[in-house]
Amino acid sequence: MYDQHIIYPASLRNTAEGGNVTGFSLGARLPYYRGQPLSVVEDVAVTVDGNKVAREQVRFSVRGKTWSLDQLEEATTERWEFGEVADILVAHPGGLSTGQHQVSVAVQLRISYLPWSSVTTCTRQEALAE
Amino acid sequence: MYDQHIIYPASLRNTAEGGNVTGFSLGARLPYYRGQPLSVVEDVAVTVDGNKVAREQVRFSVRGKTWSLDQLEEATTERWEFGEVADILVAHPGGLSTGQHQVSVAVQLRISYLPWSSVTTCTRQEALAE
Amino acid sequence: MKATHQIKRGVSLYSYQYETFLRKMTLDDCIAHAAGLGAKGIEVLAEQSFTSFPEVPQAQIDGWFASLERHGAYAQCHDMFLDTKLYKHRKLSFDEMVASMQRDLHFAHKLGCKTMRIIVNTPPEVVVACVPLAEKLDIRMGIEVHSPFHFDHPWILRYTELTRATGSDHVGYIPDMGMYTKNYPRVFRDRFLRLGATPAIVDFILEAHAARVLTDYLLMDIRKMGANPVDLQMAETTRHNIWSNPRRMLEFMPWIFHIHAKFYEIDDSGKEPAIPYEEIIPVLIEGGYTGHLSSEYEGQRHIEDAFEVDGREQVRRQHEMFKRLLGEV
Amino acid sequence: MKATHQIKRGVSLYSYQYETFLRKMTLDDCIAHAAGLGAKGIEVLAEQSFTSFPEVPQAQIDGWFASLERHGAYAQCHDMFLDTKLYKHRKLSFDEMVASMQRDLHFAHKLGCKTMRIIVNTPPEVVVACVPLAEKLDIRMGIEVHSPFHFDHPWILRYTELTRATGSDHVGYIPDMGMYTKNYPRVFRDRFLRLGATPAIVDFILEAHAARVLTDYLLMDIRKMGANPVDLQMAETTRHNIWSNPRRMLEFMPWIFHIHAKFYEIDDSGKEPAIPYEEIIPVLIEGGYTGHLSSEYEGQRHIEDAFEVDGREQVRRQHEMFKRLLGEV
Ligand SMILES: [Mn+2]
Ligand SMILES: [Mn+2]
Repeated sequence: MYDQHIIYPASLRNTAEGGNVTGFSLGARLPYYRGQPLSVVEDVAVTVDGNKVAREQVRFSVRGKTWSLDQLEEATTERWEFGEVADILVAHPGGLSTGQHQVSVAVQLRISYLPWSSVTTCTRQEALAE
Repeated sequence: MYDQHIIYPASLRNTAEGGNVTGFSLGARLPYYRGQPLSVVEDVAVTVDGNKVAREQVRFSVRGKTWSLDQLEEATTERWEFGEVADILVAHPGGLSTGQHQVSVAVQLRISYLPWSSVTTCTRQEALAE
Repeated sequence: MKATHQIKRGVSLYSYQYETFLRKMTLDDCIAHAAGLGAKGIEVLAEQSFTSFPEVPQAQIDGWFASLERHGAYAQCHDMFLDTKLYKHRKLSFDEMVASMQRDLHFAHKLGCKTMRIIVNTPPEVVVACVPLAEKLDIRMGIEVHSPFHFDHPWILRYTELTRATGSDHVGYIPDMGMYTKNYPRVFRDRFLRLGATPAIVDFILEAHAARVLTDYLLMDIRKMGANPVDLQMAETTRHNIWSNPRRMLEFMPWIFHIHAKFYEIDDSGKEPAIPYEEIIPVLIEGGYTGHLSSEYEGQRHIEDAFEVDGREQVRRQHEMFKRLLGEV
Repeated sequence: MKATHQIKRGVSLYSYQYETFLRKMTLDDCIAHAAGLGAKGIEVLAEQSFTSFPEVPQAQIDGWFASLERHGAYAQCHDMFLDTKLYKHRKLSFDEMVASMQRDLHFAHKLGCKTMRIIVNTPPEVVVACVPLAEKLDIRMGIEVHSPFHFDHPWILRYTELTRATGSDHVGYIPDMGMYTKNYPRVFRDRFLRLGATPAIVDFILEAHAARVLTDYLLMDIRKMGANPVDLQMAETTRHNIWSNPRRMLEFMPWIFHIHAKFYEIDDSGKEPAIPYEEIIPVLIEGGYTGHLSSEYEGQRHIEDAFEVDGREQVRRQHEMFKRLLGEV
């Protein structure tokens, strides 16, 4: 559910540290009908232009705090709220080229009352915002 | 069920036609609690000393009639009765050497009220009867 | 204690399948053993006790009646099957299913059976089409309500809707007590352990069955525990061996013609560890059941790899239990 | 026709989830819309309508009460969830589950809710441990009997056994009408077709659902027909969207505190094609149900890929249907 709404429109942009473009980021919303503790987020798999980003390269940030995907799984008292746009940060020296990119985000959730871990995928063409 | 009783004990013997040893045969019983039409027998897979016999090399014979495994699947009005020992004939020029052989027979049945086709396997050490 | 009910005892020759398969018991031996326990009502599977079904040689039919007479027993139930998958590439048509079922009604009649078990995968429409013949032959047909089905299962709801609409008292139910699997059968557990199930996962499955956890949840949990294929196979059996409420029989009692007294094991204390007959029989008495408790021993396939199968002793033990629970002793 | 019953109407804000997610509706908008339909009893999912649960900022609590008052509505039901899988490598312990459920009871009380929905995977022992607090806070807790569970499911049988043993009138059931899926939901069917399901296999699945065929049989049949992964996914939904007998509610009516009026679509004729409310509501009236029919629109996820979602219109239509079936018009 909410597949098409995971990637927040027009949110793809390069990120810089100390003047150097060190990666890119995009907004993402939880594909579920209510907020969840971060620890149930088992994966946020990012693929850009067909290239799967290594898990270790991905960071999740919300309300000023940032976690690696492994740290996310320990964050039992923090939340990804319903409809809240989190930042998905990808370490990628030099960032992305300007223009259109095919971005795919697959969110895997460990929902307690479901007898499976749901994986919801959103794939969009997004232009790199200036 | 009846796994261990599929292969009829001490029934492994070479078969000859016109004085030439052309194969071997063994007795086999239906691994089920009641007789079945032959057409539900989807496979009688024979393996001797680790060598799987090709489906086309196997013949099934009961009460004087003989079928290939493909013909068996069309025989809707013939039966393999409960506890009845059928002959499984394998074309194998020169037959088997005397002495012990590891023989394995796997019977696959299409039982109408089961939501799967059951495969029952029997593996025995059998000496070639003189 | 004087019996305050009219429940009768019988045996399905299914219980002696292993001995019959190995040619240790003949049809006559089976009937003799059952009758010797006071279980006079005989239930028969044609494809187990006869050959060339449905064209069974007259000699075998004559032998059947001779044995019944010799041992003071009587024909009670014919177990009908429906070979919907007779043909590899198509299912039987509606007309073929009706013809097949009518063939079985005539055969049941030939054997002198008063009831016929309808295998549960028989479509209700086929059963309805056979009601006139059942009434003509005076045979009461009952769908076997067999786990994972139960009286409130949608398949059985539809069966009830269509059959009750006929207004006939010759169509009803033959419940199999396997749908009252209160405790996971020990003989299942032990066989899976012999096959290589992981002890810690086996215990987890037993706890889940006792807690009535949904099979789908159980499968997810044990996969996370590193379940092997045997563990998964054992967990899957919880889907097909359900617990449900024996008191649900009360609403359907007027149309319960016969009962499959399924059992996997009667232990040395004379109890069936998995199926609570001490809870089931009082419900049957309360509901005024007048049919048979027909022993259906099915432990063979769970112990044959490691133990001597003794259908006679198991059936004997079950009838000792029945005599006690029915107040015959 | 004068209403001869005391059934009330309400809305679960779950029905407006899509608009809430896209920030098209605020909490106040949701309460206003429901109240405007005469559906005064509001059901709320804390993690949908508030943030930082369970430490919801007081401003949001105050906003909740302000909206209720502004629109003449009242708090009816808090939907409790149990995060048994909060931790990756272990389940919540018994004490942690009890603490979690008591946290929800206090939160329900803070919101002024009179009933609390217990998510179905909550172990009955945990519920029993919370009965004293529920009585103290005067909140009636009901396990959501949600497909594939039903009143005669072993999990619910055990729940009934343990909760009735408490003798409390504060623990019971909140049945979700999704267990009365009489006809396969069209919105499911159409979405699977859009996803690439094979039309001939889709028709086969619809016939199997109508005939109440066991899911395991259906899966085997369609595999032989060459089913693709989408076909298999569609067939699997028949396991989780069951038909069962609405009249089974009658036996449990004294302990049915609230009802999830699940629906996937109200068509242009004002009917729910999959769930027969015209059969369900007469049973509720017959049984003397006095609680709420709480709209739980769940069609969004089945149409969002191809259609505009309009929760408000769907909820409005359902209440038009309820008014008709409840004799309010
Ligand atoms: Mn049975
Ligand atoms: Mn619900």
